[in-house]
Parts: sequence; C-alpha cells; structure tokens
Amino acid sequence: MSFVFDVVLAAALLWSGARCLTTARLDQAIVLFIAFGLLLALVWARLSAPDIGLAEAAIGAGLTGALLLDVYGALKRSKP
Amino acid sequence: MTSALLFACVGAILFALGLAGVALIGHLLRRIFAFNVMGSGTFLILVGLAQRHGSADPVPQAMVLTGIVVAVAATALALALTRRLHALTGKLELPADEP
Amino acid sequence: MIGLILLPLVWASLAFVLGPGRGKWLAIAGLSAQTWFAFDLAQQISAGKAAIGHQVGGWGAPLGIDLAADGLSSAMLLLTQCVALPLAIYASAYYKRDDAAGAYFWPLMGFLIAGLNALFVSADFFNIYVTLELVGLAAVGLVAAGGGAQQIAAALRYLFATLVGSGLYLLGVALLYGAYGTVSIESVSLLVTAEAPRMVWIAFGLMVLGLMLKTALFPFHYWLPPAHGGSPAPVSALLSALVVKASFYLMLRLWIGPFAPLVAAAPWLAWGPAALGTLAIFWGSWQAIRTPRLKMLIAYSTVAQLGYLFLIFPLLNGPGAIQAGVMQAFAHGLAKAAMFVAAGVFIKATGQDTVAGLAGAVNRLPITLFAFGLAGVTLMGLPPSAGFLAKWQLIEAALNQGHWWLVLVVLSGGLLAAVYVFRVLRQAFLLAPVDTPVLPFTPVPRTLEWTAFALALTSVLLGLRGVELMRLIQAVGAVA
Amino acid sequence: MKVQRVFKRFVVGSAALAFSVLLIGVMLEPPAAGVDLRAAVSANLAVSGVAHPVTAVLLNFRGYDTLLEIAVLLLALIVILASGLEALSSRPRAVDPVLQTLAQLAAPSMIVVAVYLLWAGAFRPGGAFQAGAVLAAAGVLLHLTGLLPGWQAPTLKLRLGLTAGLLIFLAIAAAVLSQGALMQYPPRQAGMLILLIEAGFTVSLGLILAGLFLFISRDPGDPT
Repeated sequence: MSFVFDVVLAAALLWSGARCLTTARLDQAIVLFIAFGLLLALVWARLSAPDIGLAEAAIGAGLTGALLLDVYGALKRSKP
Repeated sequence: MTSALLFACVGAILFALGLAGVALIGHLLRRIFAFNVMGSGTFLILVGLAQRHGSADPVPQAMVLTGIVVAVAATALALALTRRLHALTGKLELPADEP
Repeated sequence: MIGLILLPLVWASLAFVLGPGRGKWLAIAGLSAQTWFAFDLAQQISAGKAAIGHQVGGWGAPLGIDLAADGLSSAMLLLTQCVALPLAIYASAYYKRDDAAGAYFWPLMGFLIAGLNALFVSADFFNIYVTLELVGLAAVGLVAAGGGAQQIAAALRYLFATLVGSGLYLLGVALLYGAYGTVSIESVSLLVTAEAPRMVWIAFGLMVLGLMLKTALFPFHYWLPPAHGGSPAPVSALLSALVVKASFYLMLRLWIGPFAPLVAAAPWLAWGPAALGTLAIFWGSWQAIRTPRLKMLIAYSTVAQLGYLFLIFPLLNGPGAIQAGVMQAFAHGLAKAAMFVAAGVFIKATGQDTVAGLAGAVNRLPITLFAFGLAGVTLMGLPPSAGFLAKWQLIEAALNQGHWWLVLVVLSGGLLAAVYVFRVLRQAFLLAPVDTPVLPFTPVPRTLEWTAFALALTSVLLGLRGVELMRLIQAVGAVA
Repeated sequence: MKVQRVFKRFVVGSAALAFSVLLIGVMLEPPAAGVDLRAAVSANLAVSGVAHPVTAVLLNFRGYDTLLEIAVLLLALIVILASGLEALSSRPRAVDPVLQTLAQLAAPSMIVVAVYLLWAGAFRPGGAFQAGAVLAAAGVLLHLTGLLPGWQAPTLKLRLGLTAGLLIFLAIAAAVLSQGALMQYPPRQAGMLILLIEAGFTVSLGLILAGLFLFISRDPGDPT
C-alpha cells in the first residue's frame, strides 16, 4: 500500500519538475518549483530522513521560494 | 524494488532532466530551476541508493544536508547576479556566446 | 598542514569583520606564514617522509575524514602560496582605498586560498566536493566583484559552468557511495582493485567530465576567456594561475589513484584528454594570435597552456609524466600570473586594454615589459625557464614511449606561443606612430611593476632549481 | 537558425534520455561488496556527545565538512555584497496593520521554536540547520511586513554576527588540537562543545539566510 503511495509521489515529483522547466509562464514555473520542493520534502520523510525533509521544506522550498517570488515581483515592477 | 530504489531512479531522471535544462534553457531564472532539479536528483540518488536494501543511513543523510545548504548558497548567489544583470541591462538572458 | 587550511579561513573572516577594503595586512601576514608552512611541509616530504596524514576528529576513515599530503599535493600547496603571496602584495597596491571592485577582495581571496589548500590535502571524495564549491563560488565572486554588466554576465556564465562541473562530480560521489558505502579515497581504492561494477565506471566518467569542464579543457573552455579576460588583473592572475590547476590536480589524482585499475583495464581512455589537450593548444593559440585585446590574448593563452597538462595522460605509465605535468603547472602558474599583473600595469598606465595601445610602452614601463618578456620566455619553453624543463620532460617521456606525434604538438605549440608573445613585444617596442596622438599616461605604483617582475623571474629561475621540485614530486610515485 | 535549435534540443534530449536509462540500469544491478558505515556510526554514537546519529555525523564524525560548509554560506553572502547592491528603494511597502501585529506576535515565538529545535537536535531530528532556517524565516517575515528595513550595508555588529558561527567553530576546532587532531573533542565535553558550536552556527546561519533575502530583496533605486 505504502509502495503505491510512493509511486504516486514519485510521479507527482517528476511531473512538477518537468512542468517547472517547460511551462511557458514564469509565475507558473515558480509555483511549480515551490510545489516540487514541498513534494521533495515529503519524499525525504518517506525515505526516513526527517532532518532533510525539514531542511528542504524550510530552506529549499521556503526560503528559495520567497526569494523567487520576490525577484519575480521586482521584475514585474521594473517593467514599464 | 524498494521505495528507496524507486526514489533513486526518480533521482536519475531528475538529474538528466535538469542537466538537459541547464544546457538548453537560456532564460536565467529557469536555468536556476534546472540546476536545482539536477541537484535534487543527485541528493535522491545519494540517499536512495545507499538505503536501497535496508534501514536509514545517517552518513548520506548528513551529506545531503550539507549539499542542500551549499545548493541554497549557490542558488541565492545566482539569483542575486541575475537580478543585478537585469538591473544593469534589462535582460534575463546571457549575451550571445562569441563576441 | 592544518595551518594551511585554518589560517586563510581565519584571516578571511577577520578581514570581513574589519569591513570593506580592509584586511590587506592580515592577508599578507597570513600568506607569509602559509608560505613558510608550505616550504616546511615540502622539506619534510622530500627528506623522506612519503606522505603526511591527519585524521580529523581522530576517527579515521571511513567514519571520519582523513587529510593526506604527499609530494604531489605538497607541490601544489607550494605553488599556491608562492603565487598568492606576490599577488596579495600586488593587490594591496592595485586597489585604491574606496575602490568598489576591491571592497571584498580580501575575504574572497582568503576563502579561495582556504578552499584550494583544503582541496589539495583532502582524502575524502565528499569533502573534496565541498572544497570544490568553496573554490568555485569564491572565484565567481572575484569575477563579479563590483563589476559592470559584462563582468556580471561573465560571472554568471562561469557560475553555471562551475556548478554543473561540481554537480557532475557530486553525482559521481553519490554513485561511489551507492556502490561501496564509503567516500574515503583510500577505502575506495582498495575496493575498486577488488571489484569494479559498471556503476563505478560511470562515476569515474562523470567525475572526469565535471573536472574537465571546471579546468576549461577544449571544448569546455567557452566560459574561461570572458571570466579571466574581463576581471581586474589580480583576479585574472589568481584564476588563471591557480583555480584551473585545482581541478586538473584532482583529475590527475583520481586518475593515478583510486581509479588506476579502471585506466589499466582500458588504456585507450587516456587518449581522450590528450586529444582534447592537443585541440586546446591549437585553438587557444590561434585565438590568442587573433584577438585585439591584451587580456583576452593572455586568457586564450591559458586555454592553450592548459592543453599541455592533458598531454601527459597517455604517458602516465612511464616515468617523468607526472613531473612534466606539475612542472608545466608551476611554469604556467608563475608566468601567467606575471603576464596578467603586467597587463594590469599597462592598463592602469594607458587606460586601455588593446594590444595596439601598447605602442611605445618600452620607454615608459621597461620593468613591466621585461617581466612580460620573461614570462613569455617561459610560455614559449625557451631554456633555462621552467617552461623549457616542463616541455623537455614531456618530450622525453613521449619519445621513451614512442609517441612522436606528441612531440610535434609540443614543438608547434611553442612556436604558436612565440607568435602571440612577439605580437605583444613588437607592438611595445615600436615607437608610437606619428599620426596618432600620444596617449595620456598615468604613473603606476612601483610595487605593481616589481611584483610582476618577481613572478616572471621566478618562472624562469625555477628552471635552474628544477631538480629539487622533481625530487619532491618523486614522492608521488611511491604512493601511487 | 530555428532548425539548428530544434536539432540541438533533439540531440541533448535524447542524450539525457539515454543517460537516465543507463543510470537506472546500473542502479538495478546488485551492489559490490563494500563498507557499512551504519555499524560504525552506532558503535561510536555513545562517545560522540549527541544521541541523534545525523547530528553526530554532521557535527562530529564529519564535522569538517560542516565547517567548510558554513564558510561556503558566508562566502555566498560576501559575494552578493561584493557584486554590488541596488540602492534601497524609498517607496514604503504597503502593509496591512493586522499582518504587522501578527508578525510581531509570531517573531518571538519563532525564536523560541528555534531554540527548542537547536536543543532537540542532540537526540531527535532537528538541530542547527532547522533552527537557523526558522530564525531566518522570522527575519524575512518581519521584513515583508515592513517592520524590519532592508539591510543597506552590514554594520560591524552584523558582520560579527555573520562570522560568529565560523569563528567559534574554528576556535573550538583548533583549541582541541592538543587532543591530537583537529576537532577531536574529548568525549566528556563533546556534548557541550557541540552545543556551543551549534549555537553559534544557528545565529550565523539565521543571519546569513535572512541576509541572502534582505540584501537581494531590493528594487533598483528610483532614478532621480
């Protein structure tokens, strides 16, 4: 049962990673990137690595996500 | 096939995907995403492969924690330089290769 | 050995605490002590100790991280300190007090040197990854520092190249851990000798590929000329003389160390790096002959000179090949540092970075021009310079093993180097043409000229003291 | 030109596909005989000074990696400072006062959480990394709600805080050299020394991560 969950999780991770790189819209790509980070945190939990899960959620998805959104906002503001 | 091995295989695909992305994508922000996808793939392989038969292995887990911090440092640096380039030139791509 | 790692970390952090633009005396004092440490270490090793080890934390590999210095690593440590110290003195006169480009030069340089030293003595695959990132990010920072759009673009290009390089290397580490459950180089060496599954072959390939990208071997050289040619002179010198040598050292270390059984099983592998090295020599020299800008000329010359380093790979079975490679690393490191700092003097004096702008420089900057000429002697490989010794060793090793075409490559590479060196000298010795107005000329601090001269002179005189260096590197043969 | 790009995509894409197939193929092969570090870690856990294996690896067995890693992090911040910052925008951020009150309430409790995580890291998941990340998040939150202005140039106090983690780590690592090796903590004091290192680490990590955000997050100055 849990293996099925893992397969679904793996598929979701792959999908978000691939879509993040291929989607045409930048804002969508950023959201997908953050979702990718959160899914990855789940994967770490499934790999019995809660330390990495915590760090990935906080730093990988959280801080990097905040930075990306901020950069995106700045880019939009600087356009005439 | 164990879950750990499954995630290691996912890591292999993510690495290849990210590497292709870094090679093909000109847009700097997207290239930073690609680099991060590539790094995440490596981390999954490191832990997944080490744990493919058994219990948790703290050594690769600690290495991945170190790796994540290094990757965040590199990502922040790349973002700062990208933003600086944008402020100076208004572009989000590197100029053509050969002058 | 520990001091060589801790000391630069300490002075780099203290220089940052002191604030922008401060800390040059800390750096120079620290580097002087490091130079002494490096000489001391080299002396111990040539005196007969084959290798000096240290178990960090007292755990010992494979649980802990081991450090180890043999002849090869101690030679690289010596090169690093001996180039860094004059460059620090040069930089202290180069950057003005409130120069934005120099505001964080000292902490960045400190972390760069710490990373290089830590890399040379590390005996742990994953630890080496961390040192690679330390070196790479510090180098990118030096390129980006206070720069305009062109420099930032060069820094970004360099950043992605170096990150992909270390990413490939890290995947190799991950596969090795997956195969053997350890990242200690010593343990891995033993296990590779016993059994090498296909995964280890892939790990080896990934690591070599990543390191070739980081060393800017043709055709991965695309990031080097803008990064090395567009930075301030002390930075270009540090990058060209030292940073690219670190990844070369690591590749050589892996090739003759843990992965030697794989290379022995497939000796044809060695022709890959050698072929790319040959192409690098011709391509880099050709570009150096064509480019109008002085610093670009020197940067393309680096692409060419790095090519020689890779010619040694097919010769590693026989004697003399490692010595030839390390001697070339020394000769090029010292001479290229001298060339870049000399170019920095020209640019400071004339305000422009073109070969044509050098016209008539001989009357105004004779010392600097002489330094450039001496460095050129080393690059061309004329006796008695270290470059001559390196090429002589390389030719001898190639002839011993019957690879006469390598001899042709080395000789024609020397001729091409002569073409681009004389291109600069000819321009400098020509008087300024009558029809163009004489360019404004700013006087430069004497320190700048004399450090360039000292570096160039060392690169030539090292040829006379080559025997000692050769004996030091001999200690590698024993370990490998 | 366009044909060239499609061709490049095709080549790189198929190379990546072939590579991942190859990689998965070798990963499915049975592994070679190797070392099992799990046994070594649990055998030495008792003398490492902490009870959580990942923390023991990070700060004791492979503490040298962590020392270099905090140097990398500090270095990244210095590079960002060195590459030149935009002038701070004079435009104030429009922020909801309710949000501000919430942030004011949240920040102190986040600091408490950080201290707890730091202390808990000795025997369960958590530790300096996570604690530092929470501290940084508190800083970012205060900044986004307009309570903490963006950092212009680092003051002496801030620079000291940023480097404290590395300097404390270096000092302790070198101080125990008399034990025989770098970072060889005497088993009795190991727990205390590691906590000290982690505390410095947390403060610096929090400041650096927050700094990454606060230094990058600024608009180009108004062209006046």
